[in-house]
Amino acid sequence: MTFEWIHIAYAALTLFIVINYGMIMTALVRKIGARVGGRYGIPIWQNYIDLAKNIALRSKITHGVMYYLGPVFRLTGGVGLLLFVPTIYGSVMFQNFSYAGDLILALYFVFFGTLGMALGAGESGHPHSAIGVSRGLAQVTAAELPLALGVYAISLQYQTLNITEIVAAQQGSIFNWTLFTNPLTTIAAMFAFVGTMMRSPFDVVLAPQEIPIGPPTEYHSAYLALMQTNRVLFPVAKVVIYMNLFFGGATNWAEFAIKVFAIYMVSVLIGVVYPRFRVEQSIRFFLKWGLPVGILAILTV
Amino acid sequence: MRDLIEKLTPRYTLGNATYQRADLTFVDVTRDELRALLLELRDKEGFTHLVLLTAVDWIEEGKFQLTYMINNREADQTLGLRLYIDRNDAEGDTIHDIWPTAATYQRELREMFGIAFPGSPRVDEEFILEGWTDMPPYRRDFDTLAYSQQTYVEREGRETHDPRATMKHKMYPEG
Amino acid sequence: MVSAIFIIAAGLGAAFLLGLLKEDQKASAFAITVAALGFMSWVAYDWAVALTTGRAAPVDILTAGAEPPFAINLRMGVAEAWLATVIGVTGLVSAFYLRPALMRLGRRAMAVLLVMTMALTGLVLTRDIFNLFVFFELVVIATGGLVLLSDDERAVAAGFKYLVVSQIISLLLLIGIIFTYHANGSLNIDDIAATPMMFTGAGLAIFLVLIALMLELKPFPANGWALDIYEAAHPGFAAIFSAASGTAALYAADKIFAAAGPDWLPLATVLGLLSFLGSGVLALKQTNDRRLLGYSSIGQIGFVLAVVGQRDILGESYLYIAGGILITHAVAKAGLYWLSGLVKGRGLDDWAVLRANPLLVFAFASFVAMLVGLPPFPGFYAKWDLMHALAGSDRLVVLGLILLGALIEAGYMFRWFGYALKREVREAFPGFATDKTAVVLVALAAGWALGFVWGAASANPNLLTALPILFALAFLVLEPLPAWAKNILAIAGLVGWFVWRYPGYDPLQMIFAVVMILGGAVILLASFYEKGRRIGFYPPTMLMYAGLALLIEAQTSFEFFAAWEVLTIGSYFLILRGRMGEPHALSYILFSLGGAFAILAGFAVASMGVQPFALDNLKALAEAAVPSAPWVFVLLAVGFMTKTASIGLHIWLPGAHAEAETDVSPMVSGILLKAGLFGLFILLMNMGHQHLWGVDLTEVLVWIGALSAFLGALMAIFQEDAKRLLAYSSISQLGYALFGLALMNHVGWLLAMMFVINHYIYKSMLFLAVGGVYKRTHTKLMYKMGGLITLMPFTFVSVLVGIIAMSGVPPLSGFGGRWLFYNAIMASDLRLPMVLIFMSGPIAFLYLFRLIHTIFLGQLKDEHRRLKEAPFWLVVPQMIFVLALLAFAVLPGMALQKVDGYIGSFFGDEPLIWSGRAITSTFGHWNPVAIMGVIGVVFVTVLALLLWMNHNAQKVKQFNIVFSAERPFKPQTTHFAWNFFAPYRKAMGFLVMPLVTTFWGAITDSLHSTADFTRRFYTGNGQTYAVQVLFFVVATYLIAMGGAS
Amino acid sequence: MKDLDKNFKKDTETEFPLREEMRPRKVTTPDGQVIDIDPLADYFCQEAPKVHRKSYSAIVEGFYNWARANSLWILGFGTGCGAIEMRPLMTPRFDAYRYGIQWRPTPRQANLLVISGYLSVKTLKRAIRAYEQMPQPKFVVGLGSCTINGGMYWDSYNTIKKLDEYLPVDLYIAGCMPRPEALLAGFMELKKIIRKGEAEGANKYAENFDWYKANQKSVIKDWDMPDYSW
Repeated sequence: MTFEWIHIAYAALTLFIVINYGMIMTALVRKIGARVGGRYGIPIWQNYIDLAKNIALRSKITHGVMYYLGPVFRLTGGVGLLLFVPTIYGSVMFQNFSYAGDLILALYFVFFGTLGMALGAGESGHPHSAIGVSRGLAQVTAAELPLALGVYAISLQYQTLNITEIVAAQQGSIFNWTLFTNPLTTIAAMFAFVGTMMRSPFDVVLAPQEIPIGPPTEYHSAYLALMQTNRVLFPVAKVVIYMNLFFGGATNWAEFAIKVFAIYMVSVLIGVVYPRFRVEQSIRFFLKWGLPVGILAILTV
Repeated sequence: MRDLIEKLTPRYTLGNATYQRADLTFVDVTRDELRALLLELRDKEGFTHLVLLTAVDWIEEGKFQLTYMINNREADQTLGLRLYIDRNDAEGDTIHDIWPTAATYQRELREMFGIAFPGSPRVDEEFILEGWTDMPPYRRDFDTLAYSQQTYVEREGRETHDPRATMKHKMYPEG
Repeated sequence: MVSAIFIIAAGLGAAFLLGLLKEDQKASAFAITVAALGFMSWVAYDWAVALTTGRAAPVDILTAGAEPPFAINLRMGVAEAWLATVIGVTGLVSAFYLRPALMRLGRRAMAVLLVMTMALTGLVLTRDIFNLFVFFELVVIATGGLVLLSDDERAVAAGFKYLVVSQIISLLLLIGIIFTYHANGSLNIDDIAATPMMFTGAGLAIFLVLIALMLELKPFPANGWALDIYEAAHPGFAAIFSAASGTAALYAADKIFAAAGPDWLPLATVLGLLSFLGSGVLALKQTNDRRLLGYSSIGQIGFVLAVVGQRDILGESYLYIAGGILITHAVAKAGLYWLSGLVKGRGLDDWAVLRANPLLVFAFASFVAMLVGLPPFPGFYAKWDLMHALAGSDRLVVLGLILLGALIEAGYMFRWFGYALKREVREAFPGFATDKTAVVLVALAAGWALGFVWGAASANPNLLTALPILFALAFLVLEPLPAWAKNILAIAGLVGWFVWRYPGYDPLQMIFAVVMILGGAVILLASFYEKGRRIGFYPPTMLMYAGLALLIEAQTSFEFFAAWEVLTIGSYFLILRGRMGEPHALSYILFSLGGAFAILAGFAVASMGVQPFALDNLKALAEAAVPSAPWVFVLLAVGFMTKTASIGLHIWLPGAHAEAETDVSPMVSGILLKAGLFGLFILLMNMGHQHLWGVDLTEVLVWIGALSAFLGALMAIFQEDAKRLLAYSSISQLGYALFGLALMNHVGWLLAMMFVINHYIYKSMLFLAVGGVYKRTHTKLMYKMGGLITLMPFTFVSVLVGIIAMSGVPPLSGFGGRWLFYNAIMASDLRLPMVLIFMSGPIAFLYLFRLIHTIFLGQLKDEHRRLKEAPFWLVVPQMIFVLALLAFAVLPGMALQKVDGYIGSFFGDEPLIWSGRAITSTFGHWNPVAIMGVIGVVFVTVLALLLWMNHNAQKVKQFNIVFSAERPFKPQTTHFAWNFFAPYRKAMGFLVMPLVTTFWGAITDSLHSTADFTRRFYTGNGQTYAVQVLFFVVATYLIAMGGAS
Repeated sequence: MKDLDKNFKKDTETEFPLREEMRPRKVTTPDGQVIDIDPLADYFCQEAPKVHRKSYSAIVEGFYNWARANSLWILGFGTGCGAIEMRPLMTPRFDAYRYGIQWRPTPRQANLLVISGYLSVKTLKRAIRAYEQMPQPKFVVGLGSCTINGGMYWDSYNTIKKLDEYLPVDLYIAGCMPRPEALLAGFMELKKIIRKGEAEGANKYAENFDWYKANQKSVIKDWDMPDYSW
């Protein structure tokens, strides 16, 4: 595939759909959580209001260039991640820019936003930001490990790194999904999924009362708006990868919506049940449980 | 408890013993014997715990009363040692080496009563008050109302009622 | 041609003449002495040249007009002539050196010196064992006399002990001679040779003669008496004692060994090796310079004795090898003793005064290099040939022990040199005596001249005619120039060499040449920063580059090894220049030499003694499945991996890289490490998969690579020192490269190639950046910095680009490496080692973030508020690197496509398809331009959006943070930096316990304690020494005879 | 009733010395140069707060105000005992979230500062900092009688008695303590004020900055921070 101008419009459309979907879905998830707790919960459009409110703030500060660029890196990371992965299988419109790279690109581009955000938070000079970054990075190194092994295992399984081809191989029947053809790998990858969704028990990075929400402590106004946008976009983009790799991908937007929601709920469900780990505990957890499953996965493929 | 006081009396100048409750006793001590007494009570008599160290301003007598309240956990006995020091030259002896927690009490006394404890750790640093320049506020010659009125702006129209009269009026309007 | 008998006659005659002079005619006496010595030297030299060039044939000089065995005969052959020259010249130069002492003691002392020289020459020339005994007695007496020249009061005692022991030896010799005569009927050596004596019967006779002569060589451990002489005697005499006496005695022993027949050679081998290793170990503990030199002398003589033991396999090259080592030793040791006379203190670190004269430092360095057997000195060529001969005859144990001994010797010599260069000068320095300095320089010149001669005589290329080396040596002469001028020359030289040579390179060589030669030139740009003359920087630097340049072009194993040694020496001196570089430079040189010796052994075994051995022949070796092939593989791989600092062999690296100077760190990290990779490329390219005990060795390498990558990264995240962090990161990065290489598939190699380029760029850049920061802040501890981003924006940019590239985050070039990595492992059957690599990737992210955060972000400190950007010349190369990284990120094909094809020619496959700017592999695809485009557009759009919304943001300062409603009051306590990854330490810290360091530490400790234990035998008591000698003789006899029966 | 000592005069003479870490000092740089550091000027932004105009378009401003009203982010900063009455708001019984009310841990992301009860001088200092660090527009709600007139701390030597002297208060909620229902009602009232565009406390603060500062400094004797904490 080569570049055509219309791709930009297609990409913008994908982005538009996914952002709105993410806004609604994350609000819905919070609402579900509230209902389970016996509360009414936030209005379903609360995310939009918060976004508008943050953009509407009048006074802003900046700590310097990297501080300013941090959220830009962050959102670029989210948008890029979405655009480097085909969203809807079989649709020409929603292949995005997946011809730029394969699975490996997606895997490593995840760090783009993290790095930028960490740098921005660092320049704010706030020790809590640095502590949050230190925790986040330390935890993610261990959490991503099972995913790396899982990705390796399924690339071996399908003998390709091309996401579209991996999705294609899972079509036909629900039992063609990697979830069923290679359950170990899926379990390994889901360790990483749960570990990187910033939900309990792996959310000590944010620790609101201890290190006021960690890295973004100093961010506000439009900076925060960009990060909020990313916060609804990025998990969806990440879920899309998992969906494509392990759950048969999506052939239309309805399937997309259902699958993304279902996968997202995995981390939510675990999050409401388990209390928070300290960083070294979660590192040990991933090394003790995630890593062996991952190793089994690559050995049994 | 009486036994203890009687046992100590020949060797220490103890006065004015008050047997408040079965498990609570107060007794006056002298400054030069305080340390030896505390050590003996801690090491021989099992009063291992310093409950509190506080002061009372006997402004009329020109004295501060330091109360060292110590506790024997096994015997469930509390003993309060009262020590009177001169109010004008208020200075106590630090006992932070006997109970490290005493340092905190002594810091508080230094700040709130202006009682000096030379040698106590960090005793001259600010403790609770920040930027305080007036006289120590727990001294009885410090009038908090007057200070408050002279310092803080009040809202117009604030009324003050005598609680007793007000409640009586509210609950029994007929009288 | 003057007959050789006149050497003896002149010595005797002049000594006699001196007796006729009046006591106060000291000047004339000295003149006569010098004239006689000069005459003796000239005659010997004349003969030597004539015999070597073939103008004259060896002659036997008959005395008393009768044929042997009825009369004594002297022989003048090539060996005799050269040795006599050495002895004569040593005597002559020593006379000048000893002038004050000789003038003080008068004509008798001069006569003794003459007799000494004459007798030593006689020892060399004579072919009669009784005559040998006579000369030997003369030497003993003369020695006893000359020892007294010293001012040291211990000298008398030492001389007396020497006489006591010598008489025992004489007695043994005499008895041996009597027995021999009884058994053989002749005292002529040639007659004895004609009727070889077996161990039976007459064996005892020849044993006694041999053991007596070997005792005269002061073998370990029966040598306490000699050490006292070395320590107490006047250095001028100690030089004679070590250089001339040792040489003569050794030749005498050699004559008898030649006569006794090959059955006796193992005795020489065993005793020689014992001496070499034993005195090496003991020397480790010495704190007195002369005693250390004494041990070294004994060790070296032992080494030559061991070579004598190999004369049966050395054939024609025997003289070249043994002579090379012997002469190098004589020159170096004489030079060192003379140097010691210039130094007042006797401690090893007292030699720091030498720094007052760079020429003397150069001399010291040259002498040390000669002793250790480094190029371009004769010892190097000799060792090379010796090892090949040993390998050719399967004497691998001897080979290993000799290399081990050489390594130990390198250990204490280089440690000493490090002291001299880095320790404080303790006392005011009065200046060096000119005449003594001149004498040292004569030895220096002689050493280099011999290096040239041996190189020319070698079957292999003469290193001193190699253009890059000459270019590097030229900088010695150019030292008086200012640094910038030398720098321009150096850069021009590098670029010029590259331009001249590159048309002949294949793509692999091309990549390495670009990195090493052009890359070196770019890094040298940073050196413009240095002011003044920067003495001692350019010669080693250029020597290192010369080694690298030659390494790339090496065709034969000799060229390769010589280049390897040259770059090792150069880089050693470079690393030693660092402020705290002394211990690290020592561990660097020891590991490097250990590695180099492994390579030497590997090549020697591979060639099976046949020279020249082309590197391509390794392939033939592998294809023929020779049993030794896996061992060659192991030896070479270990050698190369010491340079790449793979885990287990890595402990030299962090210190060496971290303590080096600002512009040296990128050289040794970005460039030097690649030499190891180049070697591994050559090795794997030629030998491929090798199996040992059923294990595929490349798989072992994969594991080592993976472990290095993982543990290196893990250790890096716990460093507080920025340069150490980068150094550990190098271990990790080269682990990746090793991993890629050892995967033995096309993409894996391409991955390694990519790492060669990438690691050079970003590591050089980061080292320069951190170096620039160090220049400004004067600290390398990261937690002491912080908030430098606004003050050093350019440096920040280069670190930022560097860490993005290094962590593999798209769109920069590091991602290409990761992409290739996945494609490479997909094509491999190995799975488990990948786990380690997967772990090390994100961990790298940790330490890189720490690097940029704690230095540039966070809180600026009081004392740094007025810092300026790093010096211009440090920033220039960094900006070049930034551009190169960006270019390489967008257009990786420019560098890699050719190499890809070249690697394809080895594997015969084409896994990558390069279409336009996109690359497609069997498994996936990668389009750098598209990636860059998408990211760029999104980034700019989002940024524009943010600017539109937040353009009016108020710029605030560093304490305007929401500090839980408190007010920060101290940048130090507000900067979160120290122990940055504390949770990681809690979870994974057990993995970075210094196991390897402990292991190597235990080895050196045990060597030292052995030395301590052995030292107890050296009581300083004459009787003990005498008894030791007797014990030694009896023990040797029992073992030797027992072994024979 | 308490007797008032007519003779008591507060000490107005003694100045509290500037804390050591805030005093100008001399520092030696790594190059050996000696430089002056003025912590207040070097480490803190010295700008005064600005008055921010409303949007040019009334419709946009109306939309913004609607968003602000429906996205009230409260700074989780309990200044006094009233903080305990805030907790039930998060529980199923009162569930403030359904009104778009949330708690944020950092002032940078909060719009609403609830002074929950008595404010000692020491806490006032922190409250001022927290308030100033919040981005505009920002709202202050005083909770309970202590913030209104001192309440039971009317004679305390260390507690302010009239919050609006020191911070621009948009709304008081009376009571000691006001129950969560009262809080909710108060927040609903605040929303109305915001919707009407009358909650311009931040601009008022900027306009009367000197007056507020004078009041603040009259009770905080150890003023050792910049005038406006950005």
